Amino acid sequence: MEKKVGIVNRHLPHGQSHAREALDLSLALSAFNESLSLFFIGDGVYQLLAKHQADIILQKDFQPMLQMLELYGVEQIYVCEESLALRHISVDQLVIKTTLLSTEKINSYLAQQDQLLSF
Amino acid sequence: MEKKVGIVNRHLPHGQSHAREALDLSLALSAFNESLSLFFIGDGVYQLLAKHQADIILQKDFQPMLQMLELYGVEQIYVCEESLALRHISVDQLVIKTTLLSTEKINSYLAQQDQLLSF
Amino acid sequence: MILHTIKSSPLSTFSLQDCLKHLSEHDCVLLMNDAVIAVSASLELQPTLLQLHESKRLFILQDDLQARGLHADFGQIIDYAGFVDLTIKCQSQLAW
Amino acid sequence: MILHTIKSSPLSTFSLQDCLKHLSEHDCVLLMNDAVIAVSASLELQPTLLQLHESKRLFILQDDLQARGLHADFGQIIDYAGFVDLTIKCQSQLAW
Amino acid sequence: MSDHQVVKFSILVTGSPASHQSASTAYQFCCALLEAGHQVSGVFFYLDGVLNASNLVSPATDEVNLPELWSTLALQHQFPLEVCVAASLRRGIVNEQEAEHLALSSYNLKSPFVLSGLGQLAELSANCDRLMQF
Amino acid sequence: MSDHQVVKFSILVTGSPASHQSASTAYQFCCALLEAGHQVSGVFFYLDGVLNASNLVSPATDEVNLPELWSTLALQHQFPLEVCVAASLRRGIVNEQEAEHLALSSYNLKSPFVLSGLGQLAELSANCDRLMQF
Repeated sequence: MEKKVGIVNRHLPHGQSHAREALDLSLALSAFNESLSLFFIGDGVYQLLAKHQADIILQKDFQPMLQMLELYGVEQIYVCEESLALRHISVDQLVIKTTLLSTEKINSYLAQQDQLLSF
Repeated sequence: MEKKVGIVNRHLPHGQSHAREALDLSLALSAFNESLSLFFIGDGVYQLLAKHQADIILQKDFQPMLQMLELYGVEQIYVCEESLALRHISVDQLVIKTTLLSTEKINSYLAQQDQLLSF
Repeated sequence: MILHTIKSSPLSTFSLQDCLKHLSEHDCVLLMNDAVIAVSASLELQPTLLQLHESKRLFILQDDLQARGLHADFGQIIDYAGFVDLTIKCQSQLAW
Repeated sequence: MILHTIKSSPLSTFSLQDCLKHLSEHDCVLLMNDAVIAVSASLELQPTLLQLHESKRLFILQDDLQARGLHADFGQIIDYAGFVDLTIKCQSQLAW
Repeated sequence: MSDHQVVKFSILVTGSPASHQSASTAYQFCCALLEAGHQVSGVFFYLDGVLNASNLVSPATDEVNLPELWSTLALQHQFPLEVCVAASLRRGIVNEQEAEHLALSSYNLKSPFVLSGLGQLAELSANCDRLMQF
Repeated sequence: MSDHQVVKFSILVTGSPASHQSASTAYQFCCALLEAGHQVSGVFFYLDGVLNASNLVSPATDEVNLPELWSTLALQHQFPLEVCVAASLRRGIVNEQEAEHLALSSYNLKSPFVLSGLGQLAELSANCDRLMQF
């Protein structure tokens, strides 16, 4: 049976390369694994906030690539509600369709994964 | 007139290379600048705690090099008292002779520097 | 007068908090890179930041805000030209 | 049952704090690299860590303690062989 | 899973050998698991971890050469050292083929490290009992 | 110091171009100060900053090549790009001379970056009005 793999995104975009390289990895893995889940927690929720303009700080504008997750069949995209609230971000400011979950619920989904990768 | 240069050490040793490379830099600068001050604040105070054994984790054991600061004439070595206390480290556990200062005093010394480097 | 520059998120590292401990009376603070979120998220440090803002000593690098799709709730927004001027106005810089 | 591994200082980053938010009932925590100071310094998180210790779910990598000249006030000290066993005992790992 | 069973590990390394301890920790973990009779399916290098694969890393004589240690361990225990090609190109790690393709003056990928796509990580993830990230 | 006076800046870069924004920020800061009529005495690369000096860094076509940008700016405005030799050797950045000396198969230091000792940083610190660290 295919392993359930969870990718945990917890860094702000652009200051470090984690966000961008985790997305590359998620898109690549989705071609080999249909049980992929993405988690956005802590500062990772900023990756989904609309209207990035990374080019002005000489960084790769990877936000359009987020749209490809749906195209690649990645549907289990979970965002931590508390993390959004603390950062004054509302769900309609996010660039892709996600499932909002409480920290507790996030934890129970994390526990269901066979493997976790964290960026 | 020679510039007063302060080097601020605020990282734990071994987990990252900051501590070790800041010491290399301090020793090198001391040959060119006699107005060098070293500050150990926050987690940086762990750099001075005796009995490191960095070789067992495959890291460079740079602690003996701290002794060279005195040899090189670096005498202004300031350690933050509050940082030590929070970490349950007493001054007799430190490997070199330092001057203990309150945060406030550290700040007034920082303000006197013409240039600051931080690692 | 020191210009303290912060580059990492105050919700991921203690850089901003440690910086504020080591701030002298006339020192300035510049939030850049990931640290710009300090003026849009809920922080325990907010009262201190607001005080800094009121004494005109809190600056935010515009490019970094804009790159992340963020708006500042307070603080003085400057571009790179303003950043250069600020470093000249201050005597030294401390990078956190 | 997840093995949460922490590698950075709880006095410099929020890794440990964030990890503890995402701990499920039977999960284990391993402190390694710079994170080992969590069991020797004064932390606000200490009560939570002590609880973890009491339920035998807090581990500290011996080599990293020793390399930094530190002693643990609590927690179960393990070597690399114990680390390997722990990863086998747990179902998955989450690196913070 | 019993402690006496042979367990297959895949390892993900994301830290630079010169700047973060995590790469050394990954190496020491591999040594320990092999010593305990378990297996390494393979090691995948991503983010700054790709810097472990440089044949130009030249530490002082009293310092550890981690690329060298990885090479020796992998040859001895016959497991692959896979390096993400995209992460590598961004960080200046190239093999002979890429150097030729990109018209670069030289290459620096150490043997037996190989440049791979992220698909290889998917394979390592599928073919192991435990995936560990450092 | 008046805003209209020409100010000499020395810059210390400690971040990798592919993994941290700080190297880009340093570059953008240099561009801005030059545009304002000020001067760069020199840029010194230390810690992971030495990775800015690799001639093998090959980002995708829609990405910025920071080593290339540094080279162009330095040549245009005639300031030195000094790279700490000790930090470089540990991270696999070598010039032709070091490669020969260490019997390495190739070298990868980009022109006009030069390998220097930390004494050069002392000199840049002495010969500037403002030292900035990124």
